Amino acid sequence: MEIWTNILLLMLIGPFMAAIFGVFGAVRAPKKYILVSIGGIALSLVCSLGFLWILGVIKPAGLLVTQFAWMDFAHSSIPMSFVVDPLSAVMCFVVSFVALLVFIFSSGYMEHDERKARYFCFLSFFTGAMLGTVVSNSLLTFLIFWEMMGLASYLLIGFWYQKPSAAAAAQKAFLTTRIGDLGLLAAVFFLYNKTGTLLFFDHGAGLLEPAQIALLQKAGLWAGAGYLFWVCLLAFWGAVGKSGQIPLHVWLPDAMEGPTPVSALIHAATMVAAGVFLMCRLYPLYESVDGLLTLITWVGAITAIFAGMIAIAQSDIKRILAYSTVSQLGIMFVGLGAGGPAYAMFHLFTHAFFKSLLFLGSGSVIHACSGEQNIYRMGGLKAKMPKTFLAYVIGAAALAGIPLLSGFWSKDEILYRAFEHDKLPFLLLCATSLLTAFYMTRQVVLVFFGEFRGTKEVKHHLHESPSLLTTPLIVLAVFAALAGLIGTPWMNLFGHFIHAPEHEINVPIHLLMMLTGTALAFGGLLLGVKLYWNRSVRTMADDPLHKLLGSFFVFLNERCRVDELYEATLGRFMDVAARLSDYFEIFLEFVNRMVGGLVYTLAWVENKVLDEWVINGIFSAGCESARIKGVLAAKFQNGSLAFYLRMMASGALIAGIIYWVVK
Amino acid sequence: MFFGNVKFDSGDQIFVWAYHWFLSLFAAVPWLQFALAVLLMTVPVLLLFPTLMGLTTWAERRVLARIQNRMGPNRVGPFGLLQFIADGIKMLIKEDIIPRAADKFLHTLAPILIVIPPFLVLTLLPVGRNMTVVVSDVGLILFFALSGFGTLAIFLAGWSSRNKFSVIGGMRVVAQTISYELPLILAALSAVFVAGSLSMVSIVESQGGGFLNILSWNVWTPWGFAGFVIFFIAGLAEINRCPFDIPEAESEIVAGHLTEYSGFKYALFFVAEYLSAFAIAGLATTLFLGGWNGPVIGEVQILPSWFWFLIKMYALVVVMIWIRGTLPRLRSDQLMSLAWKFLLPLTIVNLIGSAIYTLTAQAGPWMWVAGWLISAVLIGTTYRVLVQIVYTKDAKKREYRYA
Amino acid sequence: MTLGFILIISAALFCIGLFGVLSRRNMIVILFSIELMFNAAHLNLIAFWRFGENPLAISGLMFVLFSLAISGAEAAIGLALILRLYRHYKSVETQSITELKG
Amino acid sequence: MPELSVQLLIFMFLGTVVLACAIYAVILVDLIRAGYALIFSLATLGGIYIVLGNDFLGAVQILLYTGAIAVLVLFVVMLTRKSVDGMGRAEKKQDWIWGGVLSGGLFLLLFIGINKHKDFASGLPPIVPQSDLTLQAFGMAFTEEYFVPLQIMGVLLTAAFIGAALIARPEKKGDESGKDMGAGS
Repeated sequence: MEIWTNILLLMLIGPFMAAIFGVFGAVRAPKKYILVSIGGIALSLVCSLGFLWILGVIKPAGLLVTQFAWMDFAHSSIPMSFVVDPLSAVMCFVVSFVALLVFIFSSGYMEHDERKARYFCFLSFFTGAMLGTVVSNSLLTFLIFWEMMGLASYLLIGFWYQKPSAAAAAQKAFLTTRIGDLGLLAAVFFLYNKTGTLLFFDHGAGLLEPAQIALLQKAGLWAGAGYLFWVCLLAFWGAVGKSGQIPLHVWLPDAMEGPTPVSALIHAATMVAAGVFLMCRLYPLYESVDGLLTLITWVGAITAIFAGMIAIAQSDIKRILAYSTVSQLGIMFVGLGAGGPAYAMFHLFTHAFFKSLLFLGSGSVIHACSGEQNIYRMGGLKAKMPKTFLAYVIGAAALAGIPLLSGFWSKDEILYRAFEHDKLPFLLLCATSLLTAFYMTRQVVLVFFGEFRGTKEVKHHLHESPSLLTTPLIVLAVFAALAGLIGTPWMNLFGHFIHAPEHEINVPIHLLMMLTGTALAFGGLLLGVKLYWNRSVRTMADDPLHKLLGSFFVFLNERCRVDELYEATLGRFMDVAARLSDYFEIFLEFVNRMVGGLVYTLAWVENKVLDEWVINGIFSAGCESARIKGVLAAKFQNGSLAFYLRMMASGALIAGIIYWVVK
Repeated sequence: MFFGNVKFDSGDQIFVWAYHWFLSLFAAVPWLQFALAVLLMTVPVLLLFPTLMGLTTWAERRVLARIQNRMGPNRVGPFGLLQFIADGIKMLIKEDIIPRAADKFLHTLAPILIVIPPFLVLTLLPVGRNMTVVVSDVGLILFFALSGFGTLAIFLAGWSSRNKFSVIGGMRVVAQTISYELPLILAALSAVFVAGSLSMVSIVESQGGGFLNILSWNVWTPWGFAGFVIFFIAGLAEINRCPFDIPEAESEIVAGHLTEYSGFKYALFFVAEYLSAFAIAGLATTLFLGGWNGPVIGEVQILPSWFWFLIKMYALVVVMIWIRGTLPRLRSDQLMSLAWKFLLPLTIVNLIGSAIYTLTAQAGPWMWVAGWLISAVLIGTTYRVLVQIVYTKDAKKREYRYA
Repeated sequence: MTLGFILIISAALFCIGLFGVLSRRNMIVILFSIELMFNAAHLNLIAFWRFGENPLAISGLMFVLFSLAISGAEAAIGLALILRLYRHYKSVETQSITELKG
Repeated sequence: MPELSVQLLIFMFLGTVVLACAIYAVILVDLIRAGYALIFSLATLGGIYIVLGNDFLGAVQILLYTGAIAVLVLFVVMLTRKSVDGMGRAEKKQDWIWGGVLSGGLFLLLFIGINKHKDFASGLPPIVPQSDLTLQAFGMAFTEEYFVPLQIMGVLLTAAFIGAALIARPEKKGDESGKDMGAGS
């Protein structure tokens, strides 16, 4: 076993052991336990740095694969396998780095919560699962860790389960992502059915290697498209669910019911990006199918503009960020569809820093405002919390794409690729950039400038957060500002690191595109400043945008009524389906009953008995207790077990007789 | 020759060759031979064990009397040896009372049902070399399966009497059996691991050889010793012997399921109880004490194999009597906690220990020593830890609420 | 002894079980009857194994073993449910539990 | 005239006991008696398995039904006895007729079918299964081919028994929410 395998196991063991410690008796000493869990994550971070070093210096663009025997059956076996390539190494670093900072932040943020041991246990569990997902070399292990992430997300969204909204949000998140996971599961089955392996890389026999892809491409047509097309579509459906793309984006904004650091780690930086990661991982498959990448681009672009539009009309500080996350994930999908893994991963990389920074910053703000989340009731916090303000502004600027900050570089690349690929998604992305800059300006202005608009009590308590909360913010701010420099068009270290050498990538320095990006960012900024500067916006009616857009603003504020739409369509559909099956059942019962009557007539030939029993036996006997209703149907569903059983047995008997007669 | 190829060795095979010789006389009439074979198989079982049982009642009374500084029965026959015949006659001529409220059919059925399983079970035991009535490859499972009937019969006796004490006794029997069947079977499984067979004959044969034909007995290994003790304790509970005679605790519920029984039916319950004691003692002998393996010097077996089996079995029965004279009865909850908290974990660890031992024993002498030590340490530590966990809390303070 | 003979016994056992399910109203007896039907199926499988060519082809017997485990679980769950229902309705008759009527 | 072997005699005896006890199990009013009849019937069925040459399954059958299921049945009957004692016979005449006609019809169908089928008239095959080899085959199957199903079965049983224990647990005093459901009918 090579040394890197040990490093890998160490990286996984850190958080998982912390989670296991949390299960057994961490409640007794929560403070010590928090240190233990932070130590576990730090271990993971060190290991992931080790991987970056191995892949960057010792063995550039290498592919490290290890394999353990796992399930051996009589005729086949499923190994447990892990892979470390540049893709997963970068992702490991992002996950463990952000997780470490979030853990430190949480230790301050959750200090007064009674159940903080449980919180850290869940969070460690999540981090372990996420790292496992990233380094999986088998779709089965990938799926297992993927589901574990889903579970952790469910547990953490519903962490404050005493709030009904949190419990509902947790259920919504779990069920919605399940709808997506079903697609991924089906994709796994289909892939295994055709290839007999679930490994990504397996010395030329893995799913992502040319031999199997060629096999899959030859696998025949179904409903007008290739086998591979359907498989990839199913897997994309899984990614759509996890990454909150249209139409499964509804869970992500609701997931903000969880503690804010959780939103920062899981619902902004890492887990929701796992869908993008899955697409990047399976990119060789997608590359070899016609049309799917275009579909991904379109889904991403539509999600980006759609979520961006909703974000401008929200009043909850975290909800704005949540829709911004959905929007940015859409941009990542555009990058993947139009360019390739390097672009999507680069935006994922930078986004992880500035979005977790923004979430943690909003957590700090909420902490200071005694739990208030409505931006209409904030304002003027700049003076009270300077460190948070500084970090937040850097994060917002990075997200808005202000030049030289990290978001600018990554978004610029994607804009360029989209422009090359297709014009309409490009225009949508431009509009999204404008909106992004606009809503971030709106938020920063409403939260940090002007005068405070909340209650006096809250104002009295306003304070800068303790250093335990601000230190992670500052570290993240540094990264949010500078992380983009490793992927500038002049020196694209990141792109070269991610891509295999044969895929030489080359983003030409396209000044016009950069100027477009800059213009959009500053345009949004100026628009925001013009509308909101020195305005006292206390309610939604006061909002200048409301005056500008009228009822459309309300529509956006109500999140385009997607939930209501689902309620009205899917919910209604379920009702109708239930009713239809009800009728069908009644019909079946009726047939059964008639057949049962037939048996009776055969059995009781005497006339008198026949009369008595046809009337008594078929229509009312056996269900005396049933209330006689006017509706015929009610008589068939009389709730009497004996009656149902008799009908079943008569049916079986009739079937047997028919079988004999026909034979 | 008479003996054919059967080796004559200190009367070891005397019954076997007698059986074959007798049957060979009727070789011309197959059906008669078959019927005689069935008779020759069953009649000894039906004679030997009830006789032993009668002697045991005498022995139990004498031994208990010695323990309690009394004389015990000493009038009928030499040393009172014929006491059990007098008792039997007394039981037979006593009035048979059936309570008016009782379910008469079931009340009569119960004592009949209860004597059947012990007899069936005894036929499965290898009494001597080539002396097993029913040779089955799944003898051990059959043993436990058939002995399960006894519990049902006792429950039936308790329920059909329509007496509060009887019903409570019946319920207690069921609860007790469920708790103790698990450690019993798991302890027996450790011997199955090593022999690699569920057949009792194979288990006994796997314990042959070694120094003096003694040192290969399972009881000399750590897991075997622990398994033997656990098996014996669980067996005591299984057959409701002291100190686990909670179902018929005289001081609490008169006589439990026996309350409404008298005369010969009552005697049948006693027959069943003693026969089950023999069965459990015999099974413990088979599984852990080497069965019919006895000391061999050179080529000569000192005493016949069946004799060794009976001696070991009877020694265990005497230990049961001894325990009865020494230990007080447990409370119901103590019994449960002993079974579930103490014996069950210990048997599971014991099973692991025997697995380790079995794997290492195949790998060579040094590995064998290592396996021996590992399983000893494993089981010993578990025992110590369990004692610490389960019994230190009780030892501190006791409150007698109803004392 | 022919295969048909055993199959007829098994069919009779099954039909006795069916009779119990259809005609008794006591849920405990219905559970008994279901056990009988289960065991009729087991008897069938074992008979086919015995009359098959290869005694070492034990797929059918594995069915029996797994089915035994399932029927054990089913009995446990079923009896627990009956106990629960009895606590609710103070009755174990099927006729007294008709909540599902339309 | 069929050959009357000892085996057939034993088989017929056991079969009669099985069927008779089964009939008792479904028609007796007294549930304790019915339960005992069921247990005898199924344990005797284990005897039939042994006669058919499968000692292992026979022993398992007896162990399962006299050990585990018997205790469950008896306890549940005892615990629900209040209703059983005062009940008498709840079944009406038409219940018996329904059951009799349907199950009788099915039996007739099966009887004719089995008798018609040529393959089912064959006698016992010459190869007598050796129970030790069968047992070995079981062991191999459990550790290799059926390993995963066995594990799944273990999980299932654990879940089922924990579930059963949870369901059967007495309701807490405060938990009266389900009480008025029974009044509906």
